[in-house]
Amino acid sequence: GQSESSDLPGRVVIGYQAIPNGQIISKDFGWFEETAGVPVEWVQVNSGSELNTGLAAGSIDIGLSGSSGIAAGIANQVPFDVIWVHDIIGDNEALVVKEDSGITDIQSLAGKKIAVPFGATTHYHLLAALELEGVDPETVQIFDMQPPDALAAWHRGDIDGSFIWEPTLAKMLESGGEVLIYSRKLSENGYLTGDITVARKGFAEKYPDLVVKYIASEIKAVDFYNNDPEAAAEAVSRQFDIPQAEALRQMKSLVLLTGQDQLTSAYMGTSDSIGNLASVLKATADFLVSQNTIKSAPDVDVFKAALHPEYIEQALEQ
Amino acid sequence: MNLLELENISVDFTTKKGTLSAVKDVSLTIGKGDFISIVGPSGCGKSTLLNVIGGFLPPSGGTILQKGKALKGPGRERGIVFQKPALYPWLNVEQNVGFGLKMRGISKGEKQKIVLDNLKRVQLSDFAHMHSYELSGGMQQRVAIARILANDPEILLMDEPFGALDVLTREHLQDELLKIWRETHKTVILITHSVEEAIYLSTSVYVMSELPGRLIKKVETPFSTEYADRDIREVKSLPEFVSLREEVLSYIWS
Amino acid sequence: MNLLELENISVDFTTKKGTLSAVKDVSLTIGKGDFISIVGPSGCGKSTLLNVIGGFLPPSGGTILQKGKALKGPGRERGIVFQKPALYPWLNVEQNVGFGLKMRGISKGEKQKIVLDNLKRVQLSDFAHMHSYELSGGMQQRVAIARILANDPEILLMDEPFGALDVLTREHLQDELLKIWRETHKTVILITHSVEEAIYLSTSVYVMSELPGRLIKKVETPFSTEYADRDIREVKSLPEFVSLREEVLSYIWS
Amino acid sequence: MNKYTKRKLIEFSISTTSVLTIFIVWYVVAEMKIFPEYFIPAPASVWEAFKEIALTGYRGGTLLQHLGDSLFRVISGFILACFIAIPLGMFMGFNWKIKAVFDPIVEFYRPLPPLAYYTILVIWLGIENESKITLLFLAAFPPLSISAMSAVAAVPMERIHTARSLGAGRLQIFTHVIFPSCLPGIFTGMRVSIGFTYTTLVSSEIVAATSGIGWMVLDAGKFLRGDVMFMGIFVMGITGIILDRLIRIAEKIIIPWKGKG
Amino acid sequence: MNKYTKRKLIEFSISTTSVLTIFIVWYVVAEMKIFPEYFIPAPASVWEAFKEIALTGYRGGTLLQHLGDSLFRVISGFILACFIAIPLGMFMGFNWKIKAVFDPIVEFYRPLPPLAYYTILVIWLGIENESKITLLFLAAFPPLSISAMSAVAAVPMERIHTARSLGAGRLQIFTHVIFPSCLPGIFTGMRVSIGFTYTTLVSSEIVAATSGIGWMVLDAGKFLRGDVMFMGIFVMGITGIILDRLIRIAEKIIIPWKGKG
Ligand SMILES: Nc1ncnc2c1ncn2[C@@H]1O[C@H](COP(=O)(O)OP(=O)(O)OP(=O)(O)O)[C@@H](O)[C@H]1O
Ligand SMILES: Nc1ncnc2c1ncn2[C@@H]1O[C@H](COP(=O)(O)OP(=O)(O)OP(=O)(O)O)[C@@H](O)[C@H]1O
Ligand SMILES: [Mg+2]
Ligand SMILES: [Mg+2]
Repeated sequence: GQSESSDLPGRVVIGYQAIPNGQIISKDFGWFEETAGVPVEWVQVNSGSELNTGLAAGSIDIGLSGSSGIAAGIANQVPFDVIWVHDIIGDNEALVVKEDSGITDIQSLAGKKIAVPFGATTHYHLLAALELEGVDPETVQIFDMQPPDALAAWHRGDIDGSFIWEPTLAKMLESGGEVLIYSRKLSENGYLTGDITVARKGFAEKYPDLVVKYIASEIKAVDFYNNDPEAAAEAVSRQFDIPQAEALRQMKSLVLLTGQDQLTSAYMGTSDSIGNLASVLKATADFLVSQNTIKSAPDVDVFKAALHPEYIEQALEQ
Repeated sequence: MNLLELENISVDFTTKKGTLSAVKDVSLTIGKGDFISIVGPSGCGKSTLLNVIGGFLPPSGGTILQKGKALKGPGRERGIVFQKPALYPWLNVEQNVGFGLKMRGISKGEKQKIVLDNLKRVQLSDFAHMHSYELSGGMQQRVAIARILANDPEILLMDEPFGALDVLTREHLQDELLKIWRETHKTVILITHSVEEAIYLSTSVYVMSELPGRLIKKVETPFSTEYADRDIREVKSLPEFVSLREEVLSYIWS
Repeated sequence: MNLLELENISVDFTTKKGTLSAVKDVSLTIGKGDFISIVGPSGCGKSTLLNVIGGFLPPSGGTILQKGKALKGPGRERGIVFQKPALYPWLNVEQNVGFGLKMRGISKGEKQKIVLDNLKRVQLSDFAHMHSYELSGGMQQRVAIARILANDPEILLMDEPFGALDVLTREHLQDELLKIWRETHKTVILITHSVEEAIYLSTSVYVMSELPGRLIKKVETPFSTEYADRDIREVKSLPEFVSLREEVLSYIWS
Repeated sequence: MNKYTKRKLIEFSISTTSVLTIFIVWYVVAEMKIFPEYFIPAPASVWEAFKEIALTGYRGGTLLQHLGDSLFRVISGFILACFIAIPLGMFMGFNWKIKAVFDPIVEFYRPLPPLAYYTILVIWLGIENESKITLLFLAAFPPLSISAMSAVAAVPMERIHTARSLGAGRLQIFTHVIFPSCLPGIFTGMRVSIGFTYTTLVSSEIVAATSGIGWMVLDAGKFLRGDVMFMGIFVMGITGIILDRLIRIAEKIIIPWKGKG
Repeated sequence: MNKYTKRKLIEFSISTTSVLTIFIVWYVVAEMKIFPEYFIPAPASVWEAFKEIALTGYRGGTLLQHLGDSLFRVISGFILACFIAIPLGMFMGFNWKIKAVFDPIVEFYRPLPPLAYYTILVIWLGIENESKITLLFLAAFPPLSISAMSAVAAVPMERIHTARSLGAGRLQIFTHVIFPSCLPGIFTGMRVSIGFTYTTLVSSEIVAATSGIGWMVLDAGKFLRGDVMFMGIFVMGITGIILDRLIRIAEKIIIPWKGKG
């Protein structure tokens, strides 16, 4: 509920996910609250589609999702602006297979059972890995499973592997698993995945200042992490009720980008020259179309138009 | 104008084995203040006929007029005591008796008075606060009677109301009914298996045939009007009473 | 050894308004082949007493022995006709009557024969395939009677079994009951509101007092045994019959 | 035209109007484009999706295959539950000792969300149909056992007393008196249960399914395919109605005496 | 000690034994460590989690706060449904025209999984309690309306006839005869409904919640905190039992005449 009359909304609703990145650090310290001047409410979202729904309903103002969800959102004209890249997925997502499954490389996945949460970044990466190696996805038995269920199936031996994230990834590795490929490797090959923050169009147009302030708090969080990872992990461990060492381990597997990093051509780019992220998202969307999961993907210009590095630029100026 | 006019009323039921004709070509005219009784063999269609008059069962054939107009559905002016008393288990005796009064929005004080009067009438004053499922069969029947009497309808339709009562209670209620009838000039249609009761109470007794039920005989009886000052036992042992009873019984037995 | 011995049986009910003593200090000895009737005012505890003998209601006080052993719960040897016939709506008339036989695993052919015999006995042969909810009140009562008779119990407990029947059917069933009793030497306990019926059928009539119910009088009657060759109407109009009836009535009225 | 068919006709036209109204509201809302197309797709695109999926299928299965897989799961779970929950519920109503054993267990798991304990089922039963059917079985169970138990408590005592005096044993009373007396309540429970089971279908197809109408809806949801979602929801709604009607028809045939006891 | 208390005692000890057996099986399975600790945690660690979360809370709320939030949602949805579904169901049983209007709608949405249409609710009602309570309301609705409708069909005709001949109008018959006659069926429906509503809680707390016991269980699942999950499941199970008991007690008090009609 934003009041139309004043210059400030009644409150700001921020969607977060259970990912140990800068957002959680800033949430823990209340940095956005300090500057926002309005009440801030944090809600947890679990998937890209949930975030898209919340945005379309007008009940989430700023929120984060994996890049597949964002690509699907842009393709479906969900009214949002891309404002920030939280992290690039590195070693926190990987394709794990059982040591005794006989799988040695991507090629030998044919005929095996692999679990992956459909629609998630790992789903995209699994299909990308298959494509990269020229394996027909039809030959692999791909199951739709959320991480806990995948882990359960793993223990029973119902599946041979899973493209999954932390903390499930670690648990699988502990119990007879080995990594076939990390997401980092696929990102390097052009199949970039990451967690991306968007702002609802209506919100961003009306309260650009708040968006800038939010970005500022994110920038502060990344800097804080880079300066003092231990303290940052401490904050995350408070938020997620997990041990500090575990938080640190998970954070290290992510690639957190500073404000300046984001403005490079590899990612957001600048408002004059939009970065490569647009093409990455376009490629993701095209890929989803080819998998018949979304109907169609628009032109790359639409993706470019969705990227708004100007907020980062303004935040850095301050 | 007659109060109720039944013309060629027939009732058919559809059962698995085809149509069962329960009431056939019954014509009957009932004037205001009449007290008629219907006797007949078990399963001959008496309750069915009463249900038609009550407005619960549309007849398969024939017409039925009330005060000259086609009778449509049940109404408060026709109070009915069913063969099986359908008391409301969630109400106690007092509340069951006061049900109709409550529905009609009678004030609490007046309702209380009427209820107590009628409970006294059926000799259940001591059981006002009991629940229907805590009553004996005869007591339940009496509550059903009190419930209708309390509602003071113009026409009383009663289906074997005293069937489950002992001699003493039965005689008491017969007299109460007569008293009410005489005082208020209600119209009563009574179904009974006791020929004695029929003769003692009514102005005319109808004998119904076996299935399909028709009215095969009408007998006028003078006792309810002309012997009003006499005691019930005295009347019932009068030779003219006994001979009328024998007469009616002979129609049934024939 | 006596078939049934009741000693100081009392039954109390707990109601909202405290304890209600329904049966008090009833002692009664019933020998094999006895036919006893119980008469008494409505709500005096007759059905309650029958429920105790039936084994459905443990008495609050006193002991009850069957063939010298403490009576425990209901049993097939004590067939009971309840005041309200509890027919099974999912069964048709025939199946209702054959219920006990089916439970006892009687062969189909034999069952069929017994059922038809008993339907004939209660004059419902034509209604074998109807459902209980398609029957009149009196017909339902007759099905309940046929159901128990078909089951051929040693002791018959009957609670106003003929209450909803017309004179003719009633007399027919009275005679049928007498015939069965004479032929099979069953023991019968009958609750009735008809003093005439009680005297005509039983070997002894017990008069029960008002609440709390006690047995206040026992009257031996000779008609069921000594007048077996006479017609029912003849017996009922014998002067000795009429005078015995008046005697029992006088106990009730006193 | 007799009274009965006339009434049926009126009934039908009222129901049709009521359904049509909803369609029109939907059409108007979709036309107004207040919400993006993938949340409230136009009727026409839902119809397109239906045609497409009915003919060419969705991700490796035709609509009929998906529906068939789901119905198999739902009906297996439901029938299994009927065979176990109804007798058990009746036993619980009949004998307080049996009730004391099972009541705490059923009462405990009953309010638990399938989503919360599904993982544990997967651990035991794997990712195939076994765990899915078990989940649906568990969903179908409580409405059946509760209705059966309550129905037993409402059986008029006289029916049981009569049976006992006719020489019926405890088991016979159970099967020949209590069971038929409970049928009206049991049928109500079955109607509630089948609906409940159907709503649990999606939860059961959350894990490791690549077929099933519930999975299709979920999967379409993940990729913002509103048309497919709506289509799937329609198919679920209509098959749900059909299942319910089947039970209602069975009820009419089996207990024509309902309310006439 | 009278017969009644004696029976209660036996009942209690049987139930306790039954529950204890399950605990022992759990303990043994956990001890055997067939499954990793995060799937089947030991009773002791669940107890630890309980103590910890009861005292220090889980992600920003104490156990009581989470439970309170959830109960508020469940009870609001349920009570709202009672007030609407029970009268509506009765009207539907009473008047076939009303039934013709609403039956297709209720029957249609009834088998739909909350997970499938929750998105649409969020679009309309946002991510706050409104959409959550509406979802729970929709879950609570069908068992109530179906039970009420079936109960009306089972009311003995004589009761209605008697009332009419006593001068009761249609509305009066409805409130004074049909309604009380239906109470036993309605209570059964309420018991089924509250359980069902509770199982839907997790679905309702899947979207954008940061509090609630259902959310806690889900969230713990993400972090593979089996101890917290089990603890949450226990709390849900036990509060579910309590809600059900409350309805049972109300039933005992309100309709002591059940089965005695
Ligand atoms: N709903 C019904 N369906 C089919 N047949 C019915 C129905 N109701 C009554 N009948 C039949 O109609 C006939 C007349 O029944 P009714 O109840 O009128 O008899 P009655 O004269 O009142 O008998 P009783 O003195 O035993 O009460 C019976 O043969 C009965 O079987
Ligand atoms: N379940 C019960 N709870 C409380 N009181 C009861 C219960 N059953 C019967 N009573 C009371 O016990 C007394 C005797 O009832 P009972 O049914 O034995 O009478 P009855 O002699 O059979 O009468 P009737 O001739 O009217 O059938 C009545 O006053 C009745 O109110
Ligand atoms: Mg009758
Ligand atoms: Mg009695």
